[in-house]
Amino acid sequence: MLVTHALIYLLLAPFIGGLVAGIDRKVTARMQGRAGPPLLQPFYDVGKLFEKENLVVTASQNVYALSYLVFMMVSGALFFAGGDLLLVIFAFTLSHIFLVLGAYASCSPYSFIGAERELLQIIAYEPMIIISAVGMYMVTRSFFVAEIAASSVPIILYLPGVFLGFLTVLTIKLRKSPFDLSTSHHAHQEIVKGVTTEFTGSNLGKIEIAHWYENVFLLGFIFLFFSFSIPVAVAAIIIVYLLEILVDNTFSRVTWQFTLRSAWIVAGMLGLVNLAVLYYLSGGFLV
Amino acid sequence: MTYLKRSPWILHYDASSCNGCDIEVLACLTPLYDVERFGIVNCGNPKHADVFVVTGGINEQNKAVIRNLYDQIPDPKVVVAVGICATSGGVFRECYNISGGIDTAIPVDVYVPGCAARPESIIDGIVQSLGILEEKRAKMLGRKRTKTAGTEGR
Amino acid sequence: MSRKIVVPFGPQHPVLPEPIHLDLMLEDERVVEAIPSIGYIHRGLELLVAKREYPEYVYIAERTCGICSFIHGMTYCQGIEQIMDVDVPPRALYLRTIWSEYSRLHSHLLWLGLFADAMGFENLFMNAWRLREQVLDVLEETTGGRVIQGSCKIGGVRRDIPQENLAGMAADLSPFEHELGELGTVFLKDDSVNSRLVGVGHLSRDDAYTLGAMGPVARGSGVAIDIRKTGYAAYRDLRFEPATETAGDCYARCAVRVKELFSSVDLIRQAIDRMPEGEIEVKVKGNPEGEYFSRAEQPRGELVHYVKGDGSKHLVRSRIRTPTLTNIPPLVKMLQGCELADVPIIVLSIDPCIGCMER
Amino acid sequence: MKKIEDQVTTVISIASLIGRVEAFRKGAYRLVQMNCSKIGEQFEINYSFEKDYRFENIRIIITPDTEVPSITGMYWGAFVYENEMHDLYGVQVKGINIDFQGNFIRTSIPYPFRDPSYKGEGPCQGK
Repeated sequence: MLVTHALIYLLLAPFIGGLVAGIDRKVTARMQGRAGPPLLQPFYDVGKLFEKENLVVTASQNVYALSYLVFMMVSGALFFAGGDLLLVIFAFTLSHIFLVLGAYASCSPYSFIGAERELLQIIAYEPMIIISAVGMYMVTRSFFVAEIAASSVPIILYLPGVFLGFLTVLTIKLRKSPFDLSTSHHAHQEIVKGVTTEFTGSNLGKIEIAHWYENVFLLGFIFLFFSFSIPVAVAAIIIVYLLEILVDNTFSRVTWQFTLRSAWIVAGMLGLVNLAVLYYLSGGFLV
Repeated sequence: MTYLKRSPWILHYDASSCNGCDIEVLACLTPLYDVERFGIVNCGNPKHADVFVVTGGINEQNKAVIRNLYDQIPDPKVVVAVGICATSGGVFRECYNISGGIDTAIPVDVYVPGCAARPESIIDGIVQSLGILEEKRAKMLGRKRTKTAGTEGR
Repeated sequence: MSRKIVVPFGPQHPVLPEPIHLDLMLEDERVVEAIPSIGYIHRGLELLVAKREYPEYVYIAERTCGICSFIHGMTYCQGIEQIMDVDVPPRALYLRTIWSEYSRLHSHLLWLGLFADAMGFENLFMNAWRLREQVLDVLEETTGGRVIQGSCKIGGVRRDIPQENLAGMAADLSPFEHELGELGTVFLKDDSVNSRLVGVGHLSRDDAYTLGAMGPVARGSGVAIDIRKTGYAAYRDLRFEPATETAGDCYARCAVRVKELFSSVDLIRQAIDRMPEGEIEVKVKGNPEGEYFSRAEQPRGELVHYVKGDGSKHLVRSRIRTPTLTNIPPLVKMLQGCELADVPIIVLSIDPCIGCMER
Repeated sequence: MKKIEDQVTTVISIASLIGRVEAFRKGAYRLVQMNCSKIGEQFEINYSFEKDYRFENIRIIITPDTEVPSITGMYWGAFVYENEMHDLYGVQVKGINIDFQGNFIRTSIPYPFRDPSYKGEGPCQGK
């Protein structure tokens, strides 16, 4: 049963992810007073990338791009198979490390700076994701996604602070303004395309697909907060994503110092305070 | 079915233009003209680009830059010369530092006339270049096929 | 991690459509030194005076820059007219003023868009350029050209704007001003924009003056120089005050430009109100003999066209000193010690126009 | 026609240049521009200053191989003009604060404005 979940994720996530990206671009264009691209544009883009020549600076770039994709798929599949949340987070981080290594391998100044910023971003969002996992453990007494999802407890009511903190780092993960530091889907960027600058053709296509897998995984993570009721969870996911698009369109990019600071302060204030309160309450309960 | 025609990403370079054509290229991206309707994105990175849009004439300094950028674009690729300066040097063709249109440095596929070229004609030029892009891809595939066929024969 | 790396900024860079090249010496992400080098779009067009007769050279002068082309053409014509003692009809002067101010609107909106883009605020970029199209529509309607107008000639202007169209233009200004207000508010009040601008790229009043900063760069540092105050074209009849700010950072320069948008709208209104009747050009006979430093206020600052004639059809020398050139030394000062992430913003805050600068 | 502004040009000797510029600097003038023109076989170099919209210009007339002292000691920002004069005309300027050694404006031929050359106008099509 759970293996089928993982298989369904592996098969469907690119389609859902691509569609979400298409809706994203369309909604963004409408917010900017434009007609915007066709809904299926992201698929055309990736299809095209696989039709293009694959230029690489070093052959190792191919390996890194593929590893990024594979580990992203593994972490998503583990997640949807109901695996251990900590292992999922580990695989998720590892996949980004491959992306960073790929960017370092190309020796170009822009991708070098992009890679450094990507690392800083990982440092910025990692605590919050772990806090989310710990919070879920505290509520459901389990690190296993299957058990968290099966629990009928409305997790969100116990973890409102953690949820808000997670939304903040979600902006980083979705590569949206104000935290689109290391690479961006928009054209203009202080460091050209950052980490993806030196990837071309099919490698870039793989990175794009990995990003779709990643987005579906992250939306799945939001689902966990609302797993007590599927309609509420779906509504929450849609609202959260639209909110992210709105934020993307109403903020300018910030500096990496600010990103690090705000991600940590938010994680510390909202996440840890939330956990402390929860610990106190549940401690009182249990004793 | 080919995706190339549906998702051309452009790289824009100002060779020695007066800015007139440059800002018209940028104006194409903005709400009134909105070329993202056709999937056209200004990507600003040669390694991701399919269509190389150049404005202004060639001079001795940017010849190398343009060749370099052109070489960095993965195949298949097309070059669109926007504006009369990019076509022939325009009013500046007699300047000592201008050696002529873009075709003196790299092969050009589509010429867009005008001083400054209007956004409508720039879009038209880019859309025309997509047909050429498609032909180039077919040729590239053909070459690959004959190559593999050749190895199998041996 | 305190390894020094040199990051080339440009010539092909997505933030700037034009090739400026800076070698940035970085320590981590802090800029230690910035060395500009130019020449990628140098054409040598000043030399064309020897190939083109002086009335034809207007076309070359206009094509120095595609953003402020009208003001370039006008400043050149003004120089020749001053040498030859041409009495330009007042209606032509007023029309020139109107077109100059529309050029300023279009240039400032263009800049605001690019500036927003440098901050990664794509939505604002789109909206600034959407507004800019309205200005371009007016320019196209009245001159026939969107960015290169070709409507100025020695002795006057080429086209008249009929009185009823002027009334229509004046009526359109109010809704336009309202939209400008909304756009300006975002630039001046939005927290995320402010966090990128306030205190970034500081230039003191003294530095601004002695390093030769002009236009919004100088006015943003509290130096109230505006060449329109010398009273060329119809500016001597119109009321306006140079917009100034005192902070000297990127925010101040941005605020100056936002204020100037409104002052331009006001100037256009005044010019339409006072538009005199009459001819729009006079015949110019003979050849220029003498020299003149013709100055005008471009959107970016003071523009100087130095023209010198020796009584023949061809000028001896035309020299174009553009505001960007004079704003380069202040830029070098501003860049020292800034963050890499702020470089595009600081470079853009002087509104560089490389096409003009290198000629 | 009404003159827009009075423009005074004083021709001075190269020896008194530094003194005059110093006086402008002390008088809180700003440097408007510097430019070089080739008139006959000689170079005219203009230094324009302004204070409160009063425009003043001083000029030195030199032979092409005369060495000109730099004024960057008084006006730091003058290096752009001095490098430009050097790159376009080949005027030797002594003691610039940021000397690009001829790499400020990269041109295809050295000192192009010294002996101007043009790409000949080819015959028009059909002619």
